[in-house]
Amino acid sequence: MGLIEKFLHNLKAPHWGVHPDDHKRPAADAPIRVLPLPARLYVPLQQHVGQAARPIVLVGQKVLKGQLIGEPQGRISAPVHAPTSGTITAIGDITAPHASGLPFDAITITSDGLDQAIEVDVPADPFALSPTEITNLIAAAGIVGLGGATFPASVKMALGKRSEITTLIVNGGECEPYLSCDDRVMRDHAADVVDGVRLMMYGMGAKEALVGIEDNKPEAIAAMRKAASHFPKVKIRPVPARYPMGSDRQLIQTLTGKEVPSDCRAADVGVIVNNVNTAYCVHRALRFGEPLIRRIVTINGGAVWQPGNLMVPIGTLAADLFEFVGLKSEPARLVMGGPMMGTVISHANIPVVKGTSGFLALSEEEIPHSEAGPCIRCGNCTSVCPIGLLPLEMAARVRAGDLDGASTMGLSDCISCGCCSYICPSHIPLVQYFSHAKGDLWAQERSKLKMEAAKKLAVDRAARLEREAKEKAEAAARRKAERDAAKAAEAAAKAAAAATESTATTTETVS
Amino acid sequence: MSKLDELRDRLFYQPLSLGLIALATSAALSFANQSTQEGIADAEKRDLQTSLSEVLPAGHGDNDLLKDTVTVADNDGKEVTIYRSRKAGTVNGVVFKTAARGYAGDIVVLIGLDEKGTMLGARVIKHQETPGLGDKIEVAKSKWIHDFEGKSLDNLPAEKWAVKKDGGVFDQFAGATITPRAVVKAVKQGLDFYAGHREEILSAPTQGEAK
Amino acid sequence: MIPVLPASAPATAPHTVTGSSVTRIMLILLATLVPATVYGFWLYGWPSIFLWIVTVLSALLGEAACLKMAGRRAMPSLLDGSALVTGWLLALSLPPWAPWWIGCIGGLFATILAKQVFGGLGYNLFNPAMVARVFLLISFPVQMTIWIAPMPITAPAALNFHDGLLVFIRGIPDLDAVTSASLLGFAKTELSRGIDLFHSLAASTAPVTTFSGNRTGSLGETAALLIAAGGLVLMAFRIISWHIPVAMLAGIAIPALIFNSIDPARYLDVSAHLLSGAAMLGAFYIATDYVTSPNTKYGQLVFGFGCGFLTYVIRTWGGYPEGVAFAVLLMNAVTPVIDRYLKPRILGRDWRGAPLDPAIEKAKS
Amino acid sequence: MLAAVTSLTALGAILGCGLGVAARKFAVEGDPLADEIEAMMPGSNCGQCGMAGCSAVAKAIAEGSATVTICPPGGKALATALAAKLGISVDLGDVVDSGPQIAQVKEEICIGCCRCMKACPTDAVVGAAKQIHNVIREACTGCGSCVERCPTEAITLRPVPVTLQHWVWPKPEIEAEA
Amino acid sequence: MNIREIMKNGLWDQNIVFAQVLGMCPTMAVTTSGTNGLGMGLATTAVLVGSNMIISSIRNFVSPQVRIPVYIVLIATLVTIVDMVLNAWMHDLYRVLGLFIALIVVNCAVLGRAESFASKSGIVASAFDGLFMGLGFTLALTAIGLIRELIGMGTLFSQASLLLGPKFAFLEMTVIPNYGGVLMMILPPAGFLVLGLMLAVKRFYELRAAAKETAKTTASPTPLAEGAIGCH
Repeated sequence: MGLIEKFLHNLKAPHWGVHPDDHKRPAADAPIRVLPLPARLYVPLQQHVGQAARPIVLVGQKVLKGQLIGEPQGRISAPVHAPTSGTITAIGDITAPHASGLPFDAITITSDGLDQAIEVDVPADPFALSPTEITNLIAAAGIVGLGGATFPASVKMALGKRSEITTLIVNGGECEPYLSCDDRVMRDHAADVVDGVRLMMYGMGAKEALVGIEDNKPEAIAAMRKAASHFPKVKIRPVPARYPMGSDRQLIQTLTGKEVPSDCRAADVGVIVNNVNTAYCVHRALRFGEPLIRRIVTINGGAVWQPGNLMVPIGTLAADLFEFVGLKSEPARLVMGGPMMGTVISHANIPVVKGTSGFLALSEEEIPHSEAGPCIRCGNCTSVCPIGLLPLEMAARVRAGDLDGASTMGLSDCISCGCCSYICPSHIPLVQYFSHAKGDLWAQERSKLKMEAAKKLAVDRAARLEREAKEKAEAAARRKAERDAAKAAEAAAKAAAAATESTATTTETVS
Repeated sequence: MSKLDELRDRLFYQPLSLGLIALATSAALSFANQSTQEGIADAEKRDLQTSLSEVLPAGHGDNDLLKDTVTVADNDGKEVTIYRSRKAGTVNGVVFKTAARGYAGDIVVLIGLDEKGTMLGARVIKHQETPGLGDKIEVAKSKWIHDFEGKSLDNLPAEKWAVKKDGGVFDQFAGATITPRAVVKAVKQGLDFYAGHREEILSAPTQGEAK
Repeated sequence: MIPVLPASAPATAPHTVTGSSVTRIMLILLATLVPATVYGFWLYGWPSIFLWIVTVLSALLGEAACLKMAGRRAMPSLLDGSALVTGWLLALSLPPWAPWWIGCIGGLFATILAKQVFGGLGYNLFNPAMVARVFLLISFPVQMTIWIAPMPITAPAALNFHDGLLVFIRGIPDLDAVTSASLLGFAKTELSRGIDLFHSLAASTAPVTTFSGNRTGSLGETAALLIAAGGLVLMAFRIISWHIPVAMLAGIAIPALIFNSIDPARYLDVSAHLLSGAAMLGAFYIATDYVTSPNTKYGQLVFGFGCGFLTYVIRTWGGYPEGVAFAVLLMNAVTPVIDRYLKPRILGRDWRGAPLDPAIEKAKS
Repeated sequence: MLAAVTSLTALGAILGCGLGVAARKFAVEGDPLADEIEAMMPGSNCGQCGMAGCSAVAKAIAEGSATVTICPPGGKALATALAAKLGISVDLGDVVDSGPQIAQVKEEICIGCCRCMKACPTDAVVGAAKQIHNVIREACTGCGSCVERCPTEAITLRPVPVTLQHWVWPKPEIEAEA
Repeated sequence: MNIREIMKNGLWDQNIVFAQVLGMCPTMAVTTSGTNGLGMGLATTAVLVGSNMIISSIRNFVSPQVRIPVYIVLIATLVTIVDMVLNAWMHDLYRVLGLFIALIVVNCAVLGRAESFASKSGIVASAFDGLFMGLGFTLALTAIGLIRELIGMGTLFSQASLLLGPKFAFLEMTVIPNYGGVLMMILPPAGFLVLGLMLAVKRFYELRAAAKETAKTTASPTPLAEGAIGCH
């Protein structure tokens, strides 16, 4: 690029965000490889936002590929399907792909090697179905947002239908360095992605679809343009490559100029964002009846021999993936997701879930080592924050324990993109401060709710005790009254009897 | 005690007590004022006399300077109080204040002249110059102010009434030129004033004790 | 092969490196100061070199002593280069032939009382170099206002190493022979005598504003253009943004332009103001100090303009001929206020922090 | 002189009058602080503090006769909040805080005597005579009233288990700050 | 409260300047030299003793509603009378102290003692409280003044003979001859600077004392432990 061009390019680029070294190639240029079927798969029941699925299989039961093994519970949830055929050998704990390293429930399937699929009915022409039927099929296929948010796709579509969506934004931003699973699906399956986009548009009643692709993926842009050339409603829109362009609020603003109000969802401004891989899965589900049981996962990092993208069944352990691509050296850090927002995992016995975009095995040179120093108030974090927050001020408040102060500065608006931590010359773990504060505030909120509930219970109990005491007293009084009445009646009877005797005589006498 | 407590909460008690205290204190103050008035006046008179005598050589006059004053308007119409020193009834010296703008506010100089207009002495009596830099004009800090003694408009031409940097005869201080310049200017102004109103000053009848 | 890593506290994202660090920032900053400093050395000879060395070493010593007292490891904090920067900037703002103890006291004061007492790097409210300079100026007005006419080190009349050392330790022997006045000081003195600028600047002894910078002043004043060039390099490296320097120079230039056009006999012109004194050093290196300037772009514009405007006010109507140090310190004091009120707008919220109206956003297309 | 004395005396009298009236007019009644503090207390009236219910404790804290660390179920979090409310600094080093706790019934020991059930201020223990009791996690405040009542020591307090949903990122520790 | 405790409070624990940080106006204004600090301190002590005694003696008759104006009027009167008396009959001393005396009225420490001690205590205790609070104030002002004077002008107790009489001329000394002076030190900002540093020193000393105290209490079982080690 010439100097002037570069200058103009800089001028046009958004004023937020950072531009980390993307490390995407050569992994992005290698075609997708299919992972040989692993012997065991660990399918977690909670692979989505919302309530975990409920297992509907028993240990020892045989299942077929695509068979429902966990059904959704509650309003926001998603089903889980068997990624291959085999036997259920366990239902229990496995380490979650989460920074805490805590376990969660998963169904273990020992593969029978046949990979035999269950019979399904495939609609001849999905566009002949009603939008609601499309949504139901997507829900049944267990499709969730594959960009990492893992919000159930059907719930999102239903939400969109309620608030008159005009635009479907398809997120091909993939701004995280190292990752290329979105790039790859657009290059290799452009027509399928476009088909999925059209199906989603139809399902939610959107008038147009904008596919935002960062301009550092020219091949993907070209492939998608070609695939979408017959469909004028599907527009391919290159966007400047800048982290975090793949964040929905940023992408919406760049593509439509709309800002999502901080207390609203994207749907409230008539927009819904879905990932390109989600679109691909929608296509697979509606055209082939294949539920979400496999996905493209990027394996990358300095410690990897053959970085690239793999088509992987859900539930495969990261260890199997690393074994397949081979490791050059002992990795210094294992990360699930991209390097900017991904979570570090303490070991590789962690299953691929629906939201896993990649695993990184980073070498010693690639990871930060510096100790955190004092803040020099350089303001870099402020200038890169895509939300317009003041990370240094918020972190100072969190450090001082003033969580309320941090909240009033907009802690809840923070998207944890990591730009501030990345740019900080003092290497202050700003995002960790914010994650800590958000978690702590949430815990406080929860304990407050619990305290209120407990207070109500205590009041109810006091009322109950009082009522019981009163009832007891009443009962006692009643019994006493009854007894008295009985006694009185008895006495009366006696008296009456006596009287009768006498009256009888009198009556007799009277009569 | 409990009766006092009860009393203290009554509404009339507060104005009464505060009023009594005010009465007592103001009475004490007026008593103190009356008994010290004379002493204070004496002391202040002594103070003025002391500073006046500093700019006149000892035994220059034999009268009470404070009782022989004359007020003359200068060229700007401002009244200047002049104290006259007499020897055997004849005026042989005058003392008055003159001022010029220094580095930070006015510098007031008290100057003493003989009847011919030759400097007998000068003292800076009020200034706000930077301590350590411009305060060398104080007699306590430096002997510089004595340079004026014996000089007059006759024995020093007008252009020489300046600091050395401006071609005059008076020293400036390192780092501070404005302050000595202002003092020289003030003294020169005083001499000019005396030269212009000499007859008036010497012949006017005394106006008695300065207020 | 299943790699198993030790389970400890989770490392936090991001897991990738920038290469940016405090040390790197400070080193680039120092590198851009080198040309101006070397040019100053050439103009003022050995005494200025000694003064520079003593000032920088004192600043480092003060920092190290405080860190030791606080029970911290001195090395990592010393290596961040911030004390070096403080000492260096202070040295650039001193009269080049000031005696050794000026540099010594200044350096120690800057790092101990202006920085470490507040809690060290990142916690000081005021720019340490300028606090030290103001302290020196008020405490030792004589030594701090003796300026030397430039005499290139290669000139035959220049002092050799030995004589330079003597001047540095014992003071300047023949003061009147070498002293000169800085342009701002000269103009101010002459104006106070009632001589207007036309006459005073036309006089043969008057210092002139030349772009080569060959004139009386501190190291940072004479080399104003080299300083500005260094500042541009800093901008290119994105170590400083343009906001503060441009706003500060505008803050000086705009009133200078107005008053100079009203009465050129009483008010110096724009170029004299911009190239004299510490205007350039202040705009590019002093006011842009991260710790003591606002964090947001809007805040930086206000801050910079305030620095410039106050500088002009102090130079023109104040008690001292040069006002950059005072102006920067005054604006440092209001930095927290600026930061409090000039915040960036949060995405999805209006300027007051209330969420935007979804209906309006929805209507946009 | 007389004028000065008289005027000063009159001024004193007038001001004294004004102050006396003002003191009556702006007299503060009641204690809103106690109510605010009561709202912060757990409200289960468990009695572990030795006082008669949470409102009594709140009054005592507002008056200063009880310390902010008096409430065991409130723990360190409540003590910190109360200290902030009252604007006092408190050394919380002595407060034993094992974090939030809940009661747990050891099923193999429980004899189903129902004593704990009756003691629970929030009705968090469910069960029937001669049946193994159970604790409803959401309702238990961890006050420990039941623990003392259990004749077989089948009820114990244990920290609320950390789950994936409850885990919170630890606060970063910066070495340079120490 | 015994006199010992009153003394300790006044001189150190609740020192007006170093612990309560009251009376900052006179502290900053007059501590340019040791002599000035001493003079101001002594004048304040006199007023403190007087005001404490008067207020203590009328404490039962003053209702709480009007107590503040009563105290202020009394203190102001006392100060004014002292001012007049000094001016009339001790004029030389007045020329040194005159400037400071009016400042005593605005010294909130005087009102503070009236409110917090004299209004609740007996006359004798109040007199001693005034005395030791005043002496503590004197001590602090003199110390600050001496430091500022030493660094600022290189002298100690200059002009002490004017304040205390010619017999005290021996106090006046020039520590550093031909000293150029650090001008900043005799300007108001340095008052804050020196006060701040002295507060830090006091705090440092107290923290160290507290640390020693805790070390002593926790260290008491160590001989046993050492003995146990010796057994090995």
